[in-house]
Amino acid sequence: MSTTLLEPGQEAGRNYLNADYSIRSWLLTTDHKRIAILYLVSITFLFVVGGASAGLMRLNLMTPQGALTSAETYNKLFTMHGLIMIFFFLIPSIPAVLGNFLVPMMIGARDVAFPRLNLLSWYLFIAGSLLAMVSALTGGVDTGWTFYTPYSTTYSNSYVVMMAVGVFIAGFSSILTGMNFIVTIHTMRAPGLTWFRLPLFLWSLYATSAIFILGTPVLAISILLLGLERIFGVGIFDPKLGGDPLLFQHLFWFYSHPAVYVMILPGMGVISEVIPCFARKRIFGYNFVAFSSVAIALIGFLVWGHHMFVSGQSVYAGMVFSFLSFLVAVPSAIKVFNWTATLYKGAITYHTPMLYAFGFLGLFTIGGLTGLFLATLAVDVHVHDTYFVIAHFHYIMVGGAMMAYLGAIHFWWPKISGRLYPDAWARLSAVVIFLGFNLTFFPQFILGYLGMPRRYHAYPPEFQVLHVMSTAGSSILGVGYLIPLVYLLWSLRYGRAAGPNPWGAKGLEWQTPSPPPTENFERTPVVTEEAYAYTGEEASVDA
Amino acid sequence: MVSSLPLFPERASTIGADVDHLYFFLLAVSAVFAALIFASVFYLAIRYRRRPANLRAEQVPGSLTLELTWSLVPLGLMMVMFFWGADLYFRLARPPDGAAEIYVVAKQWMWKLQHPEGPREINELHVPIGRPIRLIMASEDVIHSFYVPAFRTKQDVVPGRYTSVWFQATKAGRYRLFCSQYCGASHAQMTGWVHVMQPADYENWLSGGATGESMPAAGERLFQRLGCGTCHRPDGTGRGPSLEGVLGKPVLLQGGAKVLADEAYVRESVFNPDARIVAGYQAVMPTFQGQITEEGLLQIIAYLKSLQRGAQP
Amino acid sequence: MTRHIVSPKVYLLVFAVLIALTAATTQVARFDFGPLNVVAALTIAAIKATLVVLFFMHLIHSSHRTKVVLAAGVLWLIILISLLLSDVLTRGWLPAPKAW
Amino acid sequence: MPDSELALAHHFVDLDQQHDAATLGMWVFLVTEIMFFGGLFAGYALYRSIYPAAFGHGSRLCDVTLGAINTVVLISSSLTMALAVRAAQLGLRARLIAFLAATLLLGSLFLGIKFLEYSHKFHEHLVPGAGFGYSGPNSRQVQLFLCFYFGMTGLHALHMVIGVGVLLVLMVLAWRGHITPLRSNSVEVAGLYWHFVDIVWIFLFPLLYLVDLHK
Repeated sequence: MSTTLLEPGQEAGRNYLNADYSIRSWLLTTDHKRIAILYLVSITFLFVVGGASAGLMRLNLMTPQGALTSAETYNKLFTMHGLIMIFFFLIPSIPAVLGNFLVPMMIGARDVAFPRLNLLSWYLFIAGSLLAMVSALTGGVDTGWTFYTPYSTTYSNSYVVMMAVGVFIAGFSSILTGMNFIVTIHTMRAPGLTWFRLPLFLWSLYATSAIFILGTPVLAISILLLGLERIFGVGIFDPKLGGDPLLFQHLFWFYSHPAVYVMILPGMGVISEVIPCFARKRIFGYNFVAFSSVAIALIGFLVWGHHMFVSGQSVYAGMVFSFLSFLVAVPSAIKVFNWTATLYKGAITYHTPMLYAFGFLGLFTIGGLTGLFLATLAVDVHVHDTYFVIAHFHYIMVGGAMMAYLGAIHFWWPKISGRLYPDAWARLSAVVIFLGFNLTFFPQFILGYLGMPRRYHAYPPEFQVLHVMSTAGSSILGVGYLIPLVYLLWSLRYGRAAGPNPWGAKGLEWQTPSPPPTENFERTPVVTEEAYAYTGEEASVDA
Repeated sequence: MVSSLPLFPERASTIGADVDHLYFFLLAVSAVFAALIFASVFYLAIRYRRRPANLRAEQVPGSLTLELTWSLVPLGLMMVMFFWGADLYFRLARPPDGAAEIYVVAKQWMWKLQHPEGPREINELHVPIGRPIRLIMASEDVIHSFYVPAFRTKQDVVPGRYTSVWFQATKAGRYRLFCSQYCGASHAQMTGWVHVMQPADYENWLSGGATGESMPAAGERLFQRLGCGTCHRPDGTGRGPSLEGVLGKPVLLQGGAKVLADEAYVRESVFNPDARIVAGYQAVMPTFQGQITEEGLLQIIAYLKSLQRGAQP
Repeated sequence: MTRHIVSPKVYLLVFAVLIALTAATTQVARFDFGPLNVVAALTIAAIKATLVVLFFMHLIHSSHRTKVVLAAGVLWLIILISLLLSDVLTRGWLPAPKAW
Repeated sequence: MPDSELALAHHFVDLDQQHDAATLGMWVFLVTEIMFFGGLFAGYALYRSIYPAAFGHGSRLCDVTLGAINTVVLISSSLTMALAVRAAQLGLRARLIAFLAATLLLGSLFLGIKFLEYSHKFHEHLVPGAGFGYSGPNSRQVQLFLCFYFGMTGLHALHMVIGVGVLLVLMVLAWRGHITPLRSNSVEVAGLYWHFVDIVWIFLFPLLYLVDLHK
């Protein structure tokens, strides 16, 4: 691992980073690559805030009586952790950072279809997160990220409306991103780049954008109705005035379940890019993996009722939603099997992105299988709203989406920054994160079936040992996440120069210099071969 | 002080065994598939790692049969999970006939339980072994959820309507009761105990303690105080229909519709009387929203049920 | 792609039909068909909406892709409302025990 | 610099690609609008199926004639908008400005009538919230109907106001001659938006005004 500075001659020529150093050129940019960097910086900060609130929660749960924080503070912490991590980190993470950076480059275009709307999307995101942070700092919200009525509309006396407006605005940020990607992928592909030669990362982003377009507006209207109900008390969700609290749950989950597919689908897209590259193999069953992304996005809209099996929803509706929830599991299974089959007869190297991909395969499998427990009506009655659910969705979101996000950052970092990071440190942090994660969340499956309810700031003493294990795991996980922050920033200054294609990967984005010029391609490239057309002996940086 | 490390919850209800068997089936299927994937990933990652003897990857064509097998086999297994879970859920949702009824009122951060025979309890519930118990639950403010892990049952208590859950205890002992739907500041303190007792002990407990007035009696007293009897005369000649023997039977409405008179119908008729008008009567009844507490309405319902069996309270 | 220029006569014809349908839906509502009233009102409104989309918004001359996008929007609205109503309308169906 | 160079944004390959992107972008935006209004329609459907009688009483509080007039006004504004788009594509500047003005006028007329209806309901204390004074049966459910009445027509009126603003901008652009046959995407896209807002009203009119005319 050389730490010599870049020789002056080697400094990359004019590129999107050194094109203009003024603040104004960054804050008013319409270059999709710079907007991606703006998103990268803002969501990293928000991840630290969300992670800190999780750390405090875990520390509070070290003792059965929850001695660290009061009940109100704990309720505000878990609400903050949920809201920040979902709306302000996970949903924008891969689409807004890597999607913005890579979609135009992967299809041979100079920029997304509506560059100005892309910048507006970032400003809406910043406005939304500022509102969320202000409402947190001035008093916090204690309704949970789900805002269930009538507590959120009538009984909670915290800054619900300010936070709701923040989430409302951030919703439009993802609508604009979704619009941009759909139009870009439809109308701006390079000649020769047919739909079935598209990288699978773009298939997954296309499916994610469909969810943004079809789902986010319903979240916007339910948050709007929540605000109106809380301000005017007119009875839309208030049972004393004839309203039905379940209407809010239906409208909320209509978006919020597809939102979990928004968080995992881009991650799946990343894994479909990383595994073929480091196994030097064409993806196994390209069509099946591509259509699985679309199938997950579409069927994902039919299953939201499995969040409401015990909430007073009718028995028959519960059966319909349970059946459909099992259908949505099939495409995910197809993807996992296809990734595993891609490894067969490969020439596999264990670079960091590949380690994150292996981690994803294992943890996403556990997450997906435990999802079946929650789709099974009778078992969900017992484990609903317990730590079993917490463990399930953390295995998907942290074990799956977060691992894929880190894998993606490490895979495309040379292209984004033009520098290579120290691979030994990177592999170490991947292993630390994997171990810390499992120690944190596996005990929670056991806690869940034991009956430990979620959102409890104090709990019966018999659950203490499992909670202490989980807290220990969370501190290891916290440290694991800090290490990449250090060496990636370090690599900006001292990292070795990465050539155009350090991993020997296929894809148009690797045919540009690293970091790429502002216009990506001098001439629009022409695509002649399939996606992942690996011959098997492409050389990688340290081959 | 590390008290204990339980890894599996106690089981104290008839349905609990069935739920656990389904849980073990799910665990088994998951373990098999997880092992299959972990093993194949490990093997392939090590067997086909890049090393001098294996510098070149060999491209492999896709295979439709493989794709179909690993879609249809999981789908088949999942259908087994679905039907097994749905059948159990249907049994969970439908209490057996002749279940003893206990009334539960949830309010921000406590459980108030009333036995028809009279005893009232806060955060405690005494029930006998061997008899199906049906809880009829109402909430005074936000959504709560009645959750007894040992019985493997859970049901949200939604304000504005009645929800019910049933169980039949099989093992004497003391089991934890949780509120599992977030309901505000002291959500974590809204817990309690379910005491399952032998039938004899239960009878002693029932008659022993200061039971106070039975629910039908309290219901009748409230019925008279609110002047319900002036319109709802037993012979049906008043401005309101007779309530003798109404509960549990279908009622003919204006416009020819028929609806079953259950607790929800009584609640709607008291809080929102104009919604459904009985055939042959006018919509003159004022709403009692805000004048009757949740407990009061449950007492009136118990009283109306006692008119059923003709047994004077 | 040449932009299709529609003659004003087509627009005026569609306009007339729309006005007629508005009058029709107002008249139909005056009779009591019970639940059929909602069906009639929504069908007429759907016909009017289709006319506006096909002619005023040029969907007839638009690409296949645009038609799929619009169809997806309408279908998702139907998914939201139908699955929501599937819960609401079947809440009371559970066979109550014949306890009393 | 020929007009086509002026029209082409830097990141597009040619004008057709730019036109495709603009129209597809607007249609995708209209899908988000369908789902945005869809949440309100879903709530309406739920409460109408639970409280049919109350929605009948509530609907009779709305003035059907004003509603019908508004529907005719909005449909005619759709006609003039369609003609405006045609004029823009043919480069007939005077006719474009005339039709844009007509659409603007009809849109403002619609908002005027809407304002009339709202003030009428204010005077009769029919606005949900503290000052609600409806004495008839099912008053709480009628208030719920009026919530959806004000929610849906209010959101629709907000979209009308945005539409009127867009029309003003287009008239200024047309006046200054910026809109030529090759650069008429903006008018075409505004047309799509305007027709969509008209379609929303086509559904709102029967659902809010014609629920129970036969009693």
